[in-house]
Amino acid sequence: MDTEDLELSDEEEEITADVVLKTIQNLWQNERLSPEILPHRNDMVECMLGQIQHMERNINKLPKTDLRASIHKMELNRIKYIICNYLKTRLDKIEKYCITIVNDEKQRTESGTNYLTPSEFRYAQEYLLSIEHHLKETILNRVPGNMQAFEINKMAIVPALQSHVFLKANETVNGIVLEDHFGDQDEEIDLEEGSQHILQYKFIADLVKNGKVQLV
Amino acid sequence: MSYLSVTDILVSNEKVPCKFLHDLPKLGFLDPSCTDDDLKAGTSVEIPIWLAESLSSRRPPLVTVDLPKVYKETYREIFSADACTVDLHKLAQYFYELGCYVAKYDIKGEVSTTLVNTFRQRFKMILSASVATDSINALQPLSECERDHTAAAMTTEKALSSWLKRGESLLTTATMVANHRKRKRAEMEML
Amino acid sequence: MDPYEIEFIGENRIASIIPNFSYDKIYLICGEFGPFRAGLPMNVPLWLAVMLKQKQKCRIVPPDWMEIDNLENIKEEEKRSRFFTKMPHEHYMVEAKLILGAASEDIPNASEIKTIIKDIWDIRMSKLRTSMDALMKSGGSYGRLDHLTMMEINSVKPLLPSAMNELLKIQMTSKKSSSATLNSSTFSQSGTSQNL
Amino acid sequence: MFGEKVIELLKESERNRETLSPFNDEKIRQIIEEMHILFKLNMNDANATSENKSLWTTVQVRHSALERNKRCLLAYLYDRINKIKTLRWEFGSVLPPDIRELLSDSEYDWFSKYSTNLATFMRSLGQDIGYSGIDLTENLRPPKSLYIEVLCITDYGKLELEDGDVVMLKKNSRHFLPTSECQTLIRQGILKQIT
Repeated sequence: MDTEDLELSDEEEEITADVVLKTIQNLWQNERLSPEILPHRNDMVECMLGQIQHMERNINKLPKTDLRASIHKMELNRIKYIICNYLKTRLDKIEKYCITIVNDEKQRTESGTNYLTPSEFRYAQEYLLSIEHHLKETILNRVPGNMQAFEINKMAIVPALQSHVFLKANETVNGIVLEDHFGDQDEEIDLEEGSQHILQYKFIADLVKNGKVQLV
Repeated sequence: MSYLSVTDILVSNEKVPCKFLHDLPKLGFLDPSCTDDDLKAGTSVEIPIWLAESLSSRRPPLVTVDLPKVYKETYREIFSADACTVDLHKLAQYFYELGCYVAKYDIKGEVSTTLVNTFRQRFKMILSASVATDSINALQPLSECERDHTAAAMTTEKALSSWLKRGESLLTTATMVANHRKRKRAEMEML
Repeated sequence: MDPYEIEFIGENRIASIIPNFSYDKIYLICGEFGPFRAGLPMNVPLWLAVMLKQKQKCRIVPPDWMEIDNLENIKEEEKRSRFFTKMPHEHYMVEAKLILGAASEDIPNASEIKTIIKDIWDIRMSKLRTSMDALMKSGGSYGRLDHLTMMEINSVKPLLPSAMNELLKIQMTSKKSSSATLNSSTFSQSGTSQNL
Repeated sequence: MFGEKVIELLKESERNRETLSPFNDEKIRQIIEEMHILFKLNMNDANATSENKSLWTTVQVRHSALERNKRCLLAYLYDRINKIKTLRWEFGSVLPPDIRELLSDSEYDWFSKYSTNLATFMRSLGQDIGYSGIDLTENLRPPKSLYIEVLCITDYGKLELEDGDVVMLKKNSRHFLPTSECQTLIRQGILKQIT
């Protein structure tokens, strides 16, 4: 029972299943620990789903009590857990920050740097509409005329990018500026490879996205 | 703070002393001791901070906001002497949150310093309450948000010690399902 | 995250086993393992080692670090040092708990080892509490935490980051407003860092 | 004082963070009624400001109170929305009647919409590569073993397993089942894991 080498797309190099799995594990961990939603990696998820499918077909050919079948099933359960939890974590953020995310995403879609998959985006828009409808029906349409507006900007919940997170540096990055909110006491730190820190997410958000640090 | 936050709404319902700068016809009821229909300029009344904020931010302002006593100098001195001896639950359960609202009416910025230092000093109370064997007593003097931090830390602590003790985590009934079951059982017993 | 999720991540580590059966190589998504030769040591992921052990298909070989003298040294070093010392690896506690839980008969001096590891853990946990308090007192906006393992970092969540967030929120909301009213600032807290 | 009824409403939510209380239709109706009264008073007084200038301040105070009431009502509803979402994830798309009763009609409509939207989303997962979707309400805990021993808490009936076997779930019966096929029943409180 062999895991095939995978092709992501024509231009990209072939990568092996274990690399895809490691990538997904890191994506999952970062998504769990970052306050904002991160750019989707549907390519990786679909690639792994393909692997699972392939593996499941092969397991079915084995006798039920075969030790190998249990081992493969266990591994598949582990991978399914990561994928489900990853997608669910994204869904939770999409719901919580729905107004902000839908707004940001509209702009990102124009520049082709979208963070959501098409079905996540559809989900976010539907979700927002359903909330708006419910609030209007129960409250807004029944209150006095000058109070009826659905004030979308007031209602928006913004991810707390200033919140503190733990990270481990995957490679050395020098000169991270920890801006002091009051301007006069900025501090500069270096993240040496393997070192660990707790600091505000906003200072290292880009490094999470380009893989130079890992949230822990 | 989020528009939809229930906690923030409850915090902003806390009252602060205000002095009205203009007559308010027909709003005499804002002052419980007033028997008149109208509220006269110069009256001092305690009103919720959400209302005080909105009235003091009008141009011209309709009220001046005074600091509640726990943020005044006498108390600030107590806090700076030893913040850990104060029973914040009794004194001001939303000490920090309300403090953030009223700090802007303290032009010297001393309220802000008191809030910051008090939180820093009292952090060790949260730490010890989260591992205390007598958690009821340890929790008692903590303010609402300090209690929330402690409760969260206790949850972590519990999860960790049960992980250290147990082999495997059992799958369990979902929280809401379990709680509604419990509530239903309690209701049945009352009948 | 809860401890079982950290354990889940730690279970990807490679462990050494001696199978009591023979089999061809097995091609998992996370890599290929085997061939299995009865009586010969080989490497598999920790989760698989535990699974095979539960099915009584192998013995688990204790990792090099899981040895009394070595652990005594680590413990002494940890007691002596003001800082956190480097542990055998990122998931030492997960590995210890899983192996000692599932295969204590395969580990010489298992119960002493268990005790020493628990001692080390307790020393580090109490150090961690002291460091958190020091961090909050000294600035509470940045800290460096080398050599803390993922399970240890997880044990201060959400308390430490949320207290730091709370402190920042208090500083920002109470300061922003008063400095808007008055241009001078009496603010004297520095954002100085704290080494854990 | 202004806005006190609505605070009672929110305190009620805050007290029961882990359960959903019945939708308080009556109180909401009263609060909205009050808002209309304040609004009418304001309309009248706004028209009278030419004679009595200080009425303007009164109008402004009432306006703040109206805004406050609106915010509180929306927060009450939004707090419930979050709990209703949890119901979908924990009980599934069909609510037991005693839970269904706690929701207003509009909330129940919202629940159904949420449920449909979620189902559409889950079906779309992996569609491009021939998947029929992924159920995200499963695989919620890190997997530990393939089979677990469970105790049945209520009479449930037949459960057909993927391999075609059928087990009869009767109150107090014990079973050894594939974890992946009984985790949902455990979450719904029908089965209990005992090993």
